[in-house]
Amino acid sequence: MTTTTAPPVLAERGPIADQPRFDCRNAYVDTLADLARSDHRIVGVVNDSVGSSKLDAFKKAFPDRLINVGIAEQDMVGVAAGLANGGRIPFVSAASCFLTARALEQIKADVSYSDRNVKLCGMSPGVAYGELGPTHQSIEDIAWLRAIDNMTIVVPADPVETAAAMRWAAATEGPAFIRVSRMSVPAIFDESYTFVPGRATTVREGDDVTIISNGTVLWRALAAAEQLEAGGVSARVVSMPTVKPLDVDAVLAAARETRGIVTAEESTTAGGLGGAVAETVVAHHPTRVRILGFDAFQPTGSAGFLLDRAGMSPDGIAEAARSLL
Amino acid sequence: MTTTTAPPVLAERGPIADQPRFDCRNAYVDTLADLARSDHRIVGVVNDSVGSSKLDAFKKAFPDRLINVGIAEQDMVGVAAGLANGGRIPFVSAASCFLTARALEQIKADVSYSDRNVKLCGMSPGVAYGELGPTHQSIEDIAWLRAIDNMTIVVPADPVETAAAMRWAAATEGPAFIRVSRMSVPAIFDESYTFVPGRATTVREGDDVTIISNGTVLWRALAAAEQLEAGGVSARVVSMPTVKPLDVDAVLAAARETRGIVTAEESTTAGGLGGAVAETVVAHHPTRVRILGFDAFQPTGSAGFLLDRAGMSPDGIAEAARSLL
Amino acid sequence: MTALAPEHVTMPVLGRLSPHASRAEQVAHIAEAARQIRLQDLKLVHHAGAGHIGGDFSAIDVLATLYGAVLNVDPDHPDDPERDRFILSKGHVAGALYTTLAAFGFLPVEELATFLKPLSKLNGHPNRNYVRGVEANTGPLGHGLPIAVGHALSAKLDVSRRRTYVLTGDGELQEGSNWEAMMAASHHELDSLTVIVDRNRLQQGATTRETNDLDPLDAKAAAFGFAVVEVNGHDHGELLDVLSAVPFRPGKPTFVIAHTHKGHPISYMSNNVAWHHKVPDEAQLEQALAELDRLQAEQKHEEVARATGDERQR
Amino acid sequence: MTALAPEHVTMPVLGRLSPHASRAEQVAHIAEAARQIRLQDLKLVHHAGAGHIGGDFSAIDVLATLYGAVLNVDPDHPDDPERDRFILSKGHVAGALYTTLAAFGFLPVEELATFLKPLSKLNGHPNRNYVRGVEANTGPLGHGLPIAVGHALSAKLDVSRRRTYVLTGDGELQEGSNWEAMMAASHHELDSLTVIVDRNRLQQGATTRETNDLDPLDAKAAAFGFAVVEVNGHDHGELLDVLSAVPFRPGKPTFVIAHTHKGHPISYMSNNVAWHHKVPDEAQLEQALAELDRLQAEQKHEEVARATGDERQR
Ligand SMILES: Cc1ncc(C[n+]2csc(CCOP(=O)(O)OP(=O)(O)O)c2C)c(N)n1
Ligand SMILES: Cc1ncc(C[n+]2csc(CCOP(=O)(O)OP(=O)(O)O)c2C)c(N)n1
Ligand SMILES: [Mg+2]
Ligand SMILES: [Mg+2]
Repeated sequence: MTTTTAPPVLAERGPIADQPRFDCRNAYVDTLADLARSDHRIVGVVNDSVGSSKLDAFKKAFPDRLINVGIAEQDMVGVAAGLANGGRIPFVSAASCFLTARALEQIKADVSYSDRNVKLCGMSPGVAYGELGPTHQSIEDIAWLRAIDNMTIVVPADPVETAAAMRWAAATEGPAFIRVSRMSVPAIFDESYTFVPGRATTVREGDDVTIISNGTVLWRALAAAEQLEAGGVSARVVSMPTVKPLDVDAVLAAARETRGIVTAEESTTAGGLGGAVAETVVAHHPTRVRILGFDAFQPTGSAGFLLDRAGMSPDGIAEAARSLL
Repeated sequence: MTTTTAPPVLAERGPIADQPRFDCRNAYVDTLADLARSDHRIVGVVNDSVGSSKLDAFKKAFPDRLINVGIAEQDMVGVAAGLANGGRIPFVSAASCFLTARALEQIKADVSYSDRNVKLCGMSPGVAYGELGPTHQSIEDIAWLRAIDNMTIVVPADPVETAAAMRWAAATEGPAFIRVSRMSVPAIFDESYTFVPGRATTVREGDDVTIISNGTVLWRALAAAEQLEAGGVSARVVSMPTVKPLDVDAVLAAARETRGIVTAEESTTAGGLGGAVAETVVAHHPTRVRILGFDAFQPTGSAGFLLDRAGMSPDGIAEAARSLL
Repeated sequence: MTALAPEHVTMPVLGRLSPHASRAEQVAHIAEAARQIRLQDLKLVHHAGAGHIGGDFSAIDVLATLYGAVLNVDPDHPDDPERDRFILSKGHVAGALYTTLAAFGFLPVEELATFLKPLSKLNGHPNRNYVRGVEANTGPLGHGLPIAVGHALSAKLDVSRRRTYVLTGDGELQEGSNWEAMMAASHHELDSLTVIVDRNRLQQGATTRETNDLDPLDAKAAAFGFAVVEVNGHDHGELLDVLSAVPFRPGKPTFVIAHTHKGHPISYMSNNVAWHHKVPDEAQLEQALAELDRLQAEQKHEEVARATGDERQR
Repeated sequence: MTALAPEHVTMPVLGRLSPHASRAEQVAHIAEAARQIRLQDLKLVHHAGAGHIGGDFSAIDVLATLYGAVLNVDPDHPDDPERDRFILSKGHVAGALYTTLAAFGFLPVEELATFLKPLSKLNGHPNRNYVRGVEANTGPLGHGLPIAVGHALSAKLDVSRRRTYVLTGDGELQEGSNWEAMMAASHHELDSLTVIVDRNRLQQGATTRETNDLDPLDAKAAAFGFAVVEVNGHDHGELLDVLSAVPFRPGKPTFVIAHTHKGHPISYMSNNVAWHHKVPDEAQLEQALAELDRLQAEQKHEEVARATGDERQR
């Protein structure tokens, strides 16, 4: 299932770290408004946080179609399930920490098990709220949702992928969770990119070692690969936007064709993308995997600071890759 | 950290499947009453379900010390955190599905992150409520809690281990989660057993292949090993009551000393004990692992039926082990 | 106890009366439906060896009234977007719901014989993907009301006249999610929403009063912006009148406190917390079936007497 | 904007008056504490470039009253089992709490200079493992009240006279967990529990009325079994009188609706939802500091006038 062409946009540009950065929430709200214009079924559902989900413009354009339930996440997800019962396509926007922790049983029962056409958008996930502490850091969301049946989990890496994932979700019946990052990221994909759930993209070829990543960490993986290349190491970078279902073929190709895998994500080291990759390789082709992520509640600090500190600076990722050679 | 002596009680008896079976909830309530008699700080906290937690006797003995908050799991865990603030040691007893799904943010924030001395007892976990459907089946609880920092997760295999884990939890400051099974299981350990968190026990020696298991599936793993021995295969059975922290040494010994690992648990295949073992071996000693568990919402059926159906009958586990040779 | 088998499933399919039937005819039809549902449900629980008979029997009169004469639903078009929605929030009484759906043609009556069997579509809590007419997969308490609010919002957005009904337990109202939903319902002025509370004053382990008192429940609901109505939850006439007359206050959702007894009307079950999920044995089954028959005879007698009395008074 | 540095931390440690101080002396002490806390908090938020100044300023008078004269807590024995407990449920105003704790000796004032810095103990929501005097790690809304109920239950079990106070936002009361806890609190007759609601009628994005109306809040709390009291949440005298007189009805927990303004008393912030988590720029900082000084002068003036008036009337 893996596409093997690197996105053209990457080839022509300089170092990824030097590219301009974008807040994916803008792509999120623009796409949502666009979808809403062409499909009257689409509605937004929020828990007070209109502003932090950047939904003010959407609210202005569709005042009736942004449903604010107040600070009540359980009700928010139940209401979304009921809206879906009534034929609507709700995009639930809430800080990922509260959406997933507070409404987990509603996600399991009312959305996944009930197979409702609800799109859960986890805003400002991972350590985006770094200074606000562990209660607001949403590093567990991926592991939590991965344990639940019937839930596609998407972690887009840039604005283009965020928009593409949303368009796919709007067009596809069934439960989905999309992480919408707050931390600015460089553009990785160009407009030719098509999102296919469960499909990885090799964003950089390489055959010594593979880095599998997604979300806000993908550009860091690319920067690590640039460094590694300078040091004579050929690192493959696999973009894995869909954590569930995982692109098993892409993982096994990496396991077979390179000497080891580094996974790098803005998530816990227990049960996230790294866990999914580990479960896959031990089943079919045991390989060394270095799982980068957060292994504990994180201290105070900016998202970038915390990612670097956890070994996910470009240097840190490159070092992890080298340790596998 | 691994003890290598098989529990003596096992050696002298016939096939494990023929042994009398016990409901661990009885050991649970007896131990709780016993602890409460000697330590006035111990209290119970429940969400209406006094009977299904078998706490009627406890309630009779300590009417003031069984706090029933009503059907309100978020409040239940918050109240437990507040009781701990006031110097009490609350044992929260609730169906594991509701305790973990409904109160996950309270578990994360009020217990784990706040480092409160609260003992969470997940009653009737896994597929114990098989006929009641996925909403009542608690197959995700282990994966959910494993993603949260500062939470010891214990899945006892029999009444002796249930009691031992509770005594350890009562004596040790800090958050803990103990799964208390409803499905009857044969006794595996005798009174000489001591529970040490993070320590596995080799309950059967073997060097061809290893089965790592816990909870209601451990006796099935032992039965599988009996079968395998009859077929000339020497299977090691490692009891791993503590899913977190994992006994890394025991896992790596199995990876080094045998030809592959089967994990078998009453839990999801994504992110549970199997996931923890996979994450461990890929980091240090890549090995084949067959992860047995539930890979989807389960249909209606008794717990035994569902375990068998998911490949965790003694036959099924033995077959998985043979596939690694 | 024999295992549940096809011969234990004997209920006739009742269907709906013509909308032109008189109120008295409707009430009689609902009463007969409720009786048939109770007879069948007893056998299901007895033979399957599990179920929540207490809560079933406290809710069956409400269910029979809704499906028998109130809801705009049609078993031939179960997915009609303009249908009314009924959400059983107290999902543990799935047995009562399945039997009701079968009585009114949504579920083949024969399929009731698979209740709680391995791989059955009829597990202990309803699954909409398996059973026509089920609107939400409930079971964990406190989920139905938020879902109902979501549906009522969709109806409002669609400028549709379809209504939303949700039945909750009373113990269930201890879940805060309900109060979140009620606040949102009144804020959005969802007067097409009707919440029916099965006010049997018992929960799983004890009375609501002993556990976590809900009284004054009317004042709570009123303070959360609902128009509150109280009815005898076993009186089909009262239920029919109230449930078809909603909303009572334009712009306000309705909160119907249906006073009921768990296990009603079986003498040894009624208002007895032990029967939350106890299973009647052979003798208890026979007694319950006999009591239902005796009650029917008494009611007929009373009706005749009342009719005669009515005539005399004229 | 310069980064937060030690020179921005200038607040004196105020401590408590002797319990023999007159009410007027206590009120004056609280007023001065509140003023100092506001001055310091403004600088923290301005220089750190983040914080929730609107909610801080709406709560500071309550915080200053509790720590200044009501709570039985002692910075020298922060773990005394018999201390009163104060739980800040609206954890996003951690800046106000840290500053208050520093003003009353729980936290070295200098440490305020680390607010929101990398690896600081003072993150955007309080952590009890790092900061003496913090009773619960809050931040997600709707957690404090259940914890407070748990502590009040522990006091009841201990037959202790220690009290429990919890401060919630008003928008926060949309979380159902609060209503679960309130039901349990009144069921268990926890009259040592006092819930204070910071009733500023604004939440993150809009007014409570626009979002999900809470009114009639007094009727809601009363129906949930609380004794309800309303106070001006910026009047230190009223706050002192009410918060030290609880409980008002034996056997009932107390619900204090403290009417406040987000951003009070700064002209450009007060009652303006934009200031939920906006950061004052240099000019706004100067203006706010100046307004606080002017207000102090005016209040002194008024007091003198009142005192003079009082004398004339005699
Ligand atoms: C979230 C949740 N917690 C606990 C339960 C277990 N449970 C099933 S039924 C029940 C009692 C319900 O009482 P009530 O709502 O009064 O229903 P009824 O009396 O009509 O049976 C409980 C606690 C559950 N199903 N869901
Ligand atoms: C569970 C949860 N949902 C959402 C938020 C985000 N949030 C932080 S403050 C706030 C508004 C709070 O309003 P209110 O309780 O009225 O507090 P105040 O006006 O005093 O700031 C929101 C929605 C949160 N912290 N927790
Ligand atoms: Mg009830
Ligand atoms: Mg407010």
